[in-house]
Amino acid sequence: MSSYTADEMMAVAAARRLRDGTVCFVGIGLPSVAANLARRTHAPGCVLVYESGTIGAKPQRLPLSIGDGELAETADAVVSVPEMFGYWLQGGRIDVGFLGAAQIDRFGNLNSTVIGDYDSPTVRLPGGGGAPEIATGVRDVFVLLRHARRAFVEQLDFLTSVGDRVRVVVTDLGVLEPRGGELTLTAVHPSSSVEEAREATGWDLRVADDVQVSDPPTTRELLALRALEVAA
Amino acid sequence: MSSYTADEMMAVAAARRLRDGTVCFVGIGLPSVAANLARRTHAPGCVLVYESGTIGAKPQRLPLSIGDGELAETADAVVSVPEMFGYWLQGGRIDVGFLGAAQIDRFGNLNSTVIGDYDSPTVRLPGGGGAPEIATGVRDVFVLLRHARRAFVEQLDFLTSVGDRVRVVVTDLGVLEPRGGELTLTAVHPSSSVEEAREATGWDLRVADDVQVSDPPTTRELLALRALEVAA
Amino acid sequence: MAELLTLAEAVSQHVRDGDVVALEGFTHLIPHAAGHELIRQRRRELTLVRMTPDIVYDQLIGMGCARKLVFSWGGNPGVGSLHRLRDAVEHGWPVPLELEEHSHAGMAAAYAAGAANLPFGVVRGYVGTDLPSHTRVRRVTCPFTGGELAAVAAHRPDVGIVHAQQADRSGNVQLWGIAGVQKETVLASARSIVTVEEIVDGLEPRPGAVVLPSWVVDAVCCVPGGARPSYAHGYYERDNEFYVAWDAISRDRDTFSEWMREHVLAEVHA
Amino acid sequence: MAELLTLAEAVSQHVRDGDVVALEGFTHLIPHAAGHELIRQRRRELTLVRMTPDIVYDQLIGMGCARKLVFSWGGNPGVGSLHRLRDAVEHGWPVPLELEEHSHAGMAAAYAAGAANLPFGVVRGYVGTDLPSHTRVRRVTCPFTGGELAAVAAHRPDVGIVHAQQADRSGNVQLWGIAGVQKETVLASARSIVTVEEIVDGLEPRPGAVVLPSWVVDAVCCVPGGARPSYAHGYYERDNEFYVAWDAISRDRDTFSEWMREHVLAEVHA
Repeated sequence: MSSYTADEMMAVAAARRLRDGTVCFVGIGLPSVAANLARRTHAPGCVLVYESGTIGAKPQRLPLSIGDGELAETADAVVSVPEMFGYWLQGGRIDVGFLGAAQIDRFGNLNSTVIGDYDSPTVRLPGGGGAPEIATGVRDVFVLLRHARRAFVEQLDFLTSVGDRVRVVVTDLGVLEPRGGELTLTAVHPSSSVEEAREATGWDLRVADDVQVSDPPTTRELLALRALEVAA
Repeated sequence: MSSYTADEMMAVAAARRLRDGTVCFVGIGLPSVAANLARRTHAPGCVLVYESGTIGAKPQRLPLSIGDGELAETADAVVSVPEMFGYWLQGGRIDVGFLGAAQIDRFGNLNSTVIGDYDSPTVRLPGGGGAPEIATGVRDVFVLLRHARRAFVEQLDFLTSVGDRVRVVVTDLGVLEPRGGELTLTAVHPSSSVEEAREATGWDLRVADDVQVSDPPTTRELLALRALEVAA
Repeated sequence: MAELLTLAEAVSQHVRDGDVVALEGFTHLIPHAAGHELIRQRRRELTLVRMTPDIVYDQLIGMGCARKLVFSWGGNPGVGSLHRLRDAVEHGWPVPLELEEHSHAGMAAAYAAGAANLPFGVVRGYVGTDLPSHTRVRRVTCPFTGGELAAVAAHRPDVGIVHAQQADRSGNVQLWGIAGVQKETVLASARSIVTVEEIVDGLEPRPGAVVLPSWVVDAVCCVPGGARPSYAHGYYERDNEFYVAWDAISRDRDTFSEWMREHVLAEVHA
Repeated sequence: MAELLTLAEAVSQHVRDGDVVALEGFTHLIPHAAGHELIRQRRRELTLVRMTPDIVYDQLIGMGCARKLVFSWGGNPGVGSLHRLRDAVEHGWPVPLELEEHSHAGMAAAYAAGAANLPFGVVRGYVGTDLPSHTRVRRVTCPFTGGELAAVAAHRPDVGIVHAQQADRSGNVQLWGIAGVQKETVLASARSIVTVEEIVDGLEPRPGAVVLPSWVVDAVCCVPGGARPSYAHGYYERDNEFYVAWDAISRDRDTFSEWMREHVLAEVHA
């Protein structure tokens, strides 16, 4: 049980930060894994809200899309998309929102729109979706992003979502938190190092004096995580 | 069957003006009687929309309030009140809206707010409710109002709803329609006369050259009307 | 998470003198019992908000609980005037009542804006009427078309109070039938109280149901019959005779006061 | 009143070259069959509107039906990029594609404004991002608080197209499960087409159902499986394998064109 992947470490590190009873705005992929893992371990009262309109969804397996039928079937309520973004997200009722991105800067600002110039892009990304409003509508933004120099950049190609409410960035190498207005490495995962994180960051990464080493996933966490994945 | 009340004549005269398939925004009282009568006689496809949110209600008995449970049970859809006023009324989907009032002027403007001065009123009326938006949101406004000098006034004490879309005013004495921008008597009911209508109007009432006499309620109309009332 | 409280506890904990309080219910599920508890606890100087103030607001006003009414239609549906409302407006009895008057569309948009955490709602309306000079409505210009529309300030009551058919033991609420503006009222308010017909083990999904998760409600109180004399779809019918009877009860100050003493103030609520 | 038409008739009667067309479906009930009919009838110069353009929009774009895309998230959910969308934006193949890009909240507010016959919707958002310089969003000032908010122009498509589970013989439509912005799409559009899984004798009320009365719909077409490879709650599941397979099919222009010829253009629709 002691071996685990970098993705598993990311999911576990993110899940641990969700307190019981937290209302989470969840997207598909790692955020959904993390939030569902939290519900199955230390935070059974964690409330999952998917932007497709399902409030209080309790999926048994990991949904493959935010509009998975099981989300509607197990939800406390299903609302329209305009209501979800108006009354629920903009209404200020969500505690934590998860975001990913193609690029992040030292202030937590995110780009999920385009690489290169907007009008003649190198890579046209899918776009902001719900991210711009998640970034300003929830109390705390959690970013999940694999650490790489092309992702952790000095200058975004496009600012899709503002970083004001980013409280933590969990990567496959460690954990960054805003300290004095700038993302600072506050923990590294057991398989990584401060040096590796610095190398994978496109700016001169600040490191906290008290930088921690993340606890590796426990057996309970890994069992719960793999049970989720097997079901899916 | 030849005897009938003035209210019955009003309801019948209003009902006759509803074509089959018309979507009507209906309030309680005479408008509800007229619309339900139309559904039971010449216009079975008339769609009743009540401001409480019930769309396509098909009550067997006359509802006593716009929120009557039977309206919800027989409706095609029940929507929230914000949706009713936003997507349906303001959305421009309603053909005919019925209005009553305490006062009307020659332009079809209506007062349902106050008699006397607003700040120290002689009579504080219930207020506009849905009327201001019905007056501007539907294609055609039908006004139902008993004819009296205190109601048909030279000058409103308060303008609650604008008269631009008033197409007909049905009273217990006759029918008024806008001609050249001013409400003009176009028909009198059999039991009434042009003179009586003039007497009961607080301004110098124009009378159409071709003023008609309303057909009295038919036996079929009266039977349907009384069946509705008995059920209620 | 909603706490399960008695109605007396909920009103005592959540409603203060001077609060802006919306007890909503559009012809259905009108929270009469909660209004009576406000009267028994002698709340004063309230700003009462409601699209369609009817009997329970007449009672609150007649008992001197309110200093201001924000509304769009104040009458006894199918019967006539609210005599206590009229007496307060026309003669200042028992205390003067300030009015802020809207149309239904304006009130609905104001609640919806409040629920969506927007400072104002936009409606086509009010134009050409005398309402704007007597209410809180301003003009807003469409930045695309240049067209002028009416803006209403969002409703953000201190306390929203509604009645529903059911809650579960965790405080999740479900109501069905005509749903009015109850969802918006709860979501627009800083605090909320929901009275329910019954507490059930689980909420069964129903056509047309509105669900309010426990985490957007502050207090849930089990008050069977809490909407009477209005109705609760699936539980009891509207007491139409009482609406008619209220006309005579409320017409005279002494008759009204005596009736309230006997039927509301004397009532001891669990 | 909605007419019961074949899909070919409905598209032929209601969709013209150059129209603004919204085929909506938020992860569920995506009107694939209707999109294929647009392709078969070789509609050109369309402005395509959708919050979450995915495979069917990739197909429409790759087949040269669109000159502009109005959207908030364009990807293959859980898989990656839309290669035909990227090819059109990055290389102008087969024709250049103009983008008008929003956030989900902005798109949802724009549909809701359109449905409510308002010229604009108001959202908190867009502030501080690079979106405003690349899209149709303006500032609006709250006339009460002086606060600045974002205004989005209402969506008023020429044609709104959605898929639902059922219609009755009069053309009343019912859909359930995740309802997305389908109601708003139909109500905001000048004309509307609804494809359905089946025509039933009567619509049975269901929890969470959205009902569109016949008189707000122009054409109803019975197209069983019309949402495949997306899903229809209660009818069939999402074909997740096809979403994955689409990545390879769409990556190459020739492979894509061949697949479309074989699977869409060759298909004769009733």
